[in-house]
Amino acid sequence: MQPGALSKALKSGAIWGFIVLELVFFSIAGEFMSLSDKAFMDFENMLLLLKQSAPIGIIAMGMTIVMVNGNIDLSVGATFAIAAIVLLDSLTWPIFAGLGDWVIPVSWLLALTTGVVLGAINGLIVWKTGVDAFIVTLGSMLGYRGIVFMFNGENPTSHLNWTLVDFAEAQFLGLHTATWFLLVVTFGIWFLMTKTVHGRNAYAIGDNREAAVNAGIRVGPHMMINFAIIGFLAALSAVVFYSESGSVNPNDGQLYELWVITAVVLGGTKITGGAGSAIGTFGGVIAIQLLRKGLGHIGADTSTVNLVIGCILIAVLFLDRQLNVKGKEELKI
Amino acid sequence: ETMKIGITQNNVGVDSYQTTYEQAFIAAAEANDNVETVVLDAGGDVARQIAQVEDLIQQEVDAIIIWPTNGEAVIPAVRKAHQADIPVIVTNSNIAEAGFDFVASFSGPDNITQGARSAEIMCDKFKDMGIESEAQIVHITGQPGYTTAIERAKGFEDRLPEVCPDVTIVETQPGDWNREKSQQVMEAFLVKYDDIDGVYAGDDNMGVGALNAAKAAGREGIIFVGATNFAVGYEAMAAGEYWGSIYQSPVDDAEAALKTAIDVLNGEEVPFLNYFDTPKITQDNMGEYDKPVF
Amino acid sequence: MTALTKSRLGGLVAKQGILIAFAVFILVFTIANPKFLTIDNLFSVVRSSAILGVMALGVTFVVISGNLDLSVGSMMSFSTIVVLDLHDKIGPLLAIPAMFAMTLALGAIIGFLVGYLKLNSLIVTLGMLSAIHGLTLTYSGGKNMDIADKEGTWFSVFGQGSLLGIPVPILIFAALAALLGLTLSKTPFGRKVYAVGGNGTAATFSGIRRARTVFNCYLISAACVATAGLIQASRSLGSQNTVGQGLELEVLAAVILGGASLMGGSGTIFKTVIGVLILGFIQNGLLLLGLQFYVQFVVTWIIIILAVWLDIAAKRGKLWSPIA
Amino acid sequence: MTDPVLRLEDIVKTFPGVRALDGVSLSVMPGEVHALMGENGAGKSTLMKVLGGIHQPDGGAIYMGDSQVVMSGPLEAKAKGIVFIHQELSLAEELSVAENIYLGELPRKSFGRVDWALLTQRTDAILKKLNVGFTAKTRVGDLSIANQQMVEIARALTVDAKAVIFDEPTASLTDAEKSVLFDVIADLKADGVGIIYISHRMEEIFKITDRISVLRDGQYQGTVETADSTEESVTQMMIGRKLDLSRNASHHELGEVALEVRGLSCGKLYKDVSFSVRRGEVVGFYGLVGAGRTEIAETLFGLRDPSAGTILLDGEEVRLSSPTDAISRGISLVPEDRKGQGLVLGMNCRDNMTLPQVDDLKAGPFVAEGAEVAIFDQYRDRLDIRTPGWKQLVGNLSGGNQQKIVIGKWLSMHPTLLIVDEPTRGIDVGSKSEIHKLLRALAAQGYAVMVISSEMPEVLHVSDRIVAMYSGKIMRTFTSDEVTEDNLIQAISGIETDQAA
Ligand SMILES: Nc1ncnc2c1ncn2[C@@H]1O[C@H](COP(=O)(O)OP(=O)(O)OP(=O)(O)O)[C@@H](O)[C@H]1O
Ligand SMILES: Nc1ncnc2c1ncn2[C@@H]1O[C@H](COP(=O)(O)OP(=O)(O)OP(=O)(O)O)[C@@H](O)[C@H]1O
Ligand SMILES: [Mg+2]
Ligand SMILES: [Mg+2]
Repeated sequence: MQPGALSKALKSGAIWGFIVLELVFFSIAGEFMSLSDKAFMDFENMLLLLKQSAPIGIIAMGMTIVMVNGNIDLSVGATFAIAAIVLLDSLTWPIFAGLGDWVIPVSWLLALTTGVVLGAINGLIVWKTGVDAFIVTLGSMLGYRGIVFMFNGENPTSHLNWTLVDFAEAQFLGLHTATWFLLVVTFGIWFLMTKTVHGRNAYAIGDNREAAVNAGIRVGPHMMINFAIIGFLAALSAVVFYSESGSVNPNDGQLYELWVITAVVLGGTKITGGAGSAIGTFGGVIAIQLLRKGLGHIGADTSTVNLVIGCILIAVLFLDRQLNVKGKEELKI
Repeated sequence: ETMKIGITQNNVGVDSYQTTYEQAFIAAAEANDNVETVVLDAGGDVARQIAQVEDLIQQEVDAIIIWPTNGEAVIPAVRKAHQADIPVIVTNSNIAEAGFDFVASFSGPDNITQGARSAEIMCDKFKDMGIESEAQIVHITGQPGYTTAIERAKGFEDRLPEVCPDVTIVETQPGDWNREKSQQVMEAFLVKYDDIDGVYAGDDNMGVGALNAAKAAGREGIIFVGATNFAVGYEAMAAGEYWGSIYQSPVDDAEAALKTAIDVLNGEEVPFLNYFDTPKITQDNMGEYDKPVF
Repeated sequence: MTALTKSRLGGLVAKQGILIAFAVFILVFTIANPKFLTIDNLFSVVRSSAILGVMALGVTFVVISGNLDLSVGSMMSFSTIVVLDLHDKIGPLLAIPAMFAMTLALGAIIGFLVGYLKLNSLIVTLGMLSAIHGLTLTYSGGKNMDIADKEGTWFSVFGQGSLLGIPVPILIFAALAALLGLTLSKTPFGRKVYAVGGNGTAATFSGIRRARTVFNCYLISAACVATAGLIQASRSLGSQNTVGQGLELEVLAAVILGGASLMGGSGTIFKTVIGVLILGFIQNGLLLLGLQFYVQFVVTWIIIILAVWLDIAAKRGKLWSPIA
Repeated sequence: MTDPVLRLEDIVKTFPGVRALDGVSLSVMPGEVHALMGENGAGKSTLMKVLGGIHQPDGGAIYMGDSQVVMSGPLEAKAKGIVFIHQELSLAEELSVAENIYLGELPRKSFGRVDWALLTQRTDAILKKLNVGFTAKTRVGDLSIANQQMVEIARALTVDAKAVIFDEPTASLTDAEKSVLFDVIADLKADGVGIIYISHRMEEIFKITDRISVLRDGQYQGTVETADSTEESVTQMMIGRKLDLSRNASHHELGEVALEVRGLSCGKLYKDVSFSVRRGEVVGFYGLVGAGRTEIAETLFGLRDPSAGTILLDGEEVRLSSPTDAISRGISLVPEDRKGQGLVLGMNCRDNMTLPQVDDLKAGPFVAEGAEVAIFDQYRDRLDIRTPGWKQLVGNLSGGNQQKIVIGKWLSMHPTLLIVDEPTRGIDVGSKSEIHKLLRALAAQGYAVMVISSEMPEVLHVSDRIVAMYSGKIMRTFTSDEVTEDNLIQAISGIETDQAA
């Protein structure tokens, strides 16, 4: 067991408490307000919940390690869109025509590589120029989006491959393909961050960059790897999602960065770095998806949804803080 | 037995057309005792829209109305609804042909025709003014990547050379459906081009933004043509500053979608492509139309 | 050249790296299109940057105090819609103070949550972004808001008027920049903002009321947003619900482009103004070049990173970062 | 004769406006403890940072064995067997003790996994040697500053070092931990490691070092054998003059009781504490780490709510709800942690110094900068703060000079009750005696002064009365006549068996 596991579990406790609260609320409210005869906590519905959490959730795992590292990546939405375009476009490239359905893994690989490269570019700029990651990725959020539009103008890029769709819609042991990916990625990032030297160094760098430098950790390459990881995961998210939907609009993935960051912070990661966990992020992602789903379930209209989501974000934060106060003895700062 | 109808809209709140659409839809549904609705908004996010379709299937609604965020990406989701024997009605902008098999009907405006009609309005006016041989226009499009924006631009750009071959479009830039952005774009155009005879904007919000820029710069005699006649556009027309637009009511749009869904559920025969008419409106004939409510 | 003047020059480059970046690309744009450097165009850019600029002034306080404000865009939509609606209902004279009061109330809520309850400002303001958007939609019923009598109102003066040939939005921006610049650099309050952002604990140990300082920063931010909303409403005398959407990131980009650190404790109003102008001129310059919008995206990316890079490279005296 | 493990030759290093090192040479023999001394800001830390690869020198060379080496970065220095224990804590608070000790070189298993078992085992071995009360898994952020310092020190034991640099390791240690440290140094020495030891505490220097090198204003003053020198001679090398170390025998009249504390408790931090401080009196607080002295100070400064008891200022019962409150009642606190609590590192010297009174220094609506500069100049001269000017960022000052800024900040408030918590941590001998004199002088002017210190000589030197604390309780209060080193130690150590539990 890694150090401080108990205190970490307690600190990310708020999000789980909140998830329970959401489930209870929407189940009860759903009885009165929903059209549907089906309960909110229907098993199928919960399976869907997991599946629908995947696009944001997979990226959020990458954001967790980047934020623990003391950085941020605002360009994930654009990376997501580029990877999707590469995936769908390359399915139709003449050079792959002879491959038959074997083009699918090739296209996947291409898309994932693109994600890694885009992420690594961000990381390289952060490393070499020393410009804050916020600015670098705010810039590439725009720049990468420009690249998206270069592919196909304003038009969507589409290629519906039913083999791919069937794979993406398949269920294995009851769970959807997307869910499996989400779970595997969550486990992978959890493993990376708690068990490996790379992960522990990520905490050290985010916590005290100077100390990490003094201790001889190669901070620059380390951060670049993490940016490559989030690029990879943004692309993986695109691969999983667009295999099913088969068409990408140049605007897709917009605002994903905000949702992803929200999920990560709700899950207990510090925006200043040094603390956070994949499990907490998983909770944050589920909480957001539950909220969206639940509000739809009880039939709230758009302005209400906006209002409620906003207030609830703040409420979770408040709850979290209340759970974490150490009591009266605390220093009042 | 009440009908449960679910709708997933594109991006409510992005402009007043969509918001008015949502309200008109809710109002129309409430006026009908046989109908109950679940109103969802995808916020422009295709993933969220697909999730919403899945949720509606899971909730076992009787029919699903979808205003696609992406006419192709939603096809697999629509297929799922189809497989679950839930009829799907597409509203406002159509889905791609590959999905037609899974859809009961489409109801909405024809954006390509709208663009073409705007070109005709513009051309006719130039002919009146006698400048059809040398007129230069600038084009302000909607948010890049939106089907409506793409289709209107396409309709306009294809039709204009047919009716007015000598009119040139000197530059096209997006105004993002946003009056302010459009005003900035127009300000730059005015600095850059000394001779601008016409402006075509993808909707009246942007058209009025461009108009504001021209007024502030003291440039007169520019012909402004838009689409989706908003109240601001209508007023500017009444003031003689804005030439014409396309009359398109979100209320009609919403009511048509609901009616189509009800018809389908009642087993009535509906045409597959159910366009509602969107006529030209200019300073000349505006008296025939009420001021838009949005 | 003596070593002394050389080092002084070096010092200047180090201090004003961003200013030099600014000058360089003004030069480039002017060569590319001579119309770029005309009075008309300059006025037009500064005038349309004024709205973003006024908001950036307020956000500068928030950022220096070590927090973020992502709600300014949707709050600006709110104040624009409200003042337009009230204009016809109670007249501009009452509408303006009423709108300011409502916007300040929103600012106070955020200030309370972040300052006194010490909640994470990123999430609080992200939440408020959404909540205020919902509020605006509810308030307006989702409809565009337009003043009925556009010709007959003096309300247009804030956005469209001019004084001595200078557009009023520019005057408002300049006056506010001067006022807030002095507040930040010269007054005790400004000093406290830096201290709280630089090291909140040490500030508390020095008897500074941290919560109150943060609260006041959000009030200032809200007041700036209200002013921006006023200019916006007055400029077009009508508005969409989404008029400010997405501006929060542009505003933040301007502030950070100006050299404020997201960690808090550093930045100045002067530099924010430069940041705002850089953004405004980039947008305008690229439009004048007539590049495709997506090429503009890419070029903007490159310029932003180059500008910030130059700025910090000048400060550290080395081009490449010393990070191993 | 053996070769030196390490030789620095003619090192030059300048910062904007400061020539921090001006041709410094130094050599360290295997098995030697080499002291590096000098006033605050003399350039000791800078020299070590050059050696540790953190700064690149502008001139000069570093030799290890026969060959010249270039320390391009900390990684390089570490690879060459140089371990650097920093003056300022350099720890990741969220991580465990073990991870911090092995920061940058966590043991690996397959798939890049951390070998937790090996890590814990190694760490436990080190911690056992250090005889500390925490475990490998404790979060570093939960440790006291002294214990965090011990974690830093533990790093010296992780590798086969050729040379170990200790930059003021004892500044926040108490005697018990100090003696552990000295054992560690003795072990390293026996293994033939070269040790550079920086400290301002003379008694340590003479106890453990073999040779002493002295810097003054970035210039090398020479190296002497410890055995051949005296405190006076070294001090003279450091400051260029003789130092008067005698206590100001200012036996002035004591005034009214300024502060009285009755039965004050704060949860488990301290219980039922009563004492009083009169105007003109210096009361020393002495105890082990965790005795609760800092918490009492924080309570008196409005930073903690007491759970019971009363505080009286000038005979009037008060509730102190915030530092603002406390300051307005004439209380000043020089906090224990200068970086975290005392200073805004990114702010300049002047602004830091006047921060608590910025509201009172006004010319119209603006801060009266002239008055601020005057205050800064006054305390710079009085405390001998070495900085190129008030515009220098505090973060760029040497550790000792930073501490002086904090002291100046609170002295300039002219408090009625001045509380100083470890006031001379990291301060050189010359300035230290100045500060002691200053504290006595303030008392003579009628201030009430509370001095919290873990240095017995300091407490004995400045106090009129000494409060001895143990584990949140006051064990005994001594007057200066009755106190001896022995009875003081006895009072603060409570009952031995308690600690074992
Ligand atoms: N990064 C820096 N930028 C500018 N000046 C610096 C920097 N680091 C150190 N200095 C200056 O160099 C001089 C030497 O500082 P250094 O930290 O080496 O002193 P020191 O001998 O370790 O003092 P102390 O005993 O107080 O720790 C000081 O005047 C200090 O202000
Ligand atoms: N061995 C320890 N391990 C972990 N925490 C400790 C330990 N000893 C003390 N602490 C905590 O560290 C803090 C330091 O105690 P405190 O500051 O009261 O001591 P002090 O008497 O002021 O001593 P000093 O000023 O010498 O550090 C206390 O909050 C205490 O709970
Ligand atoms: Mg030092
Ligand atoms: Mg203490």
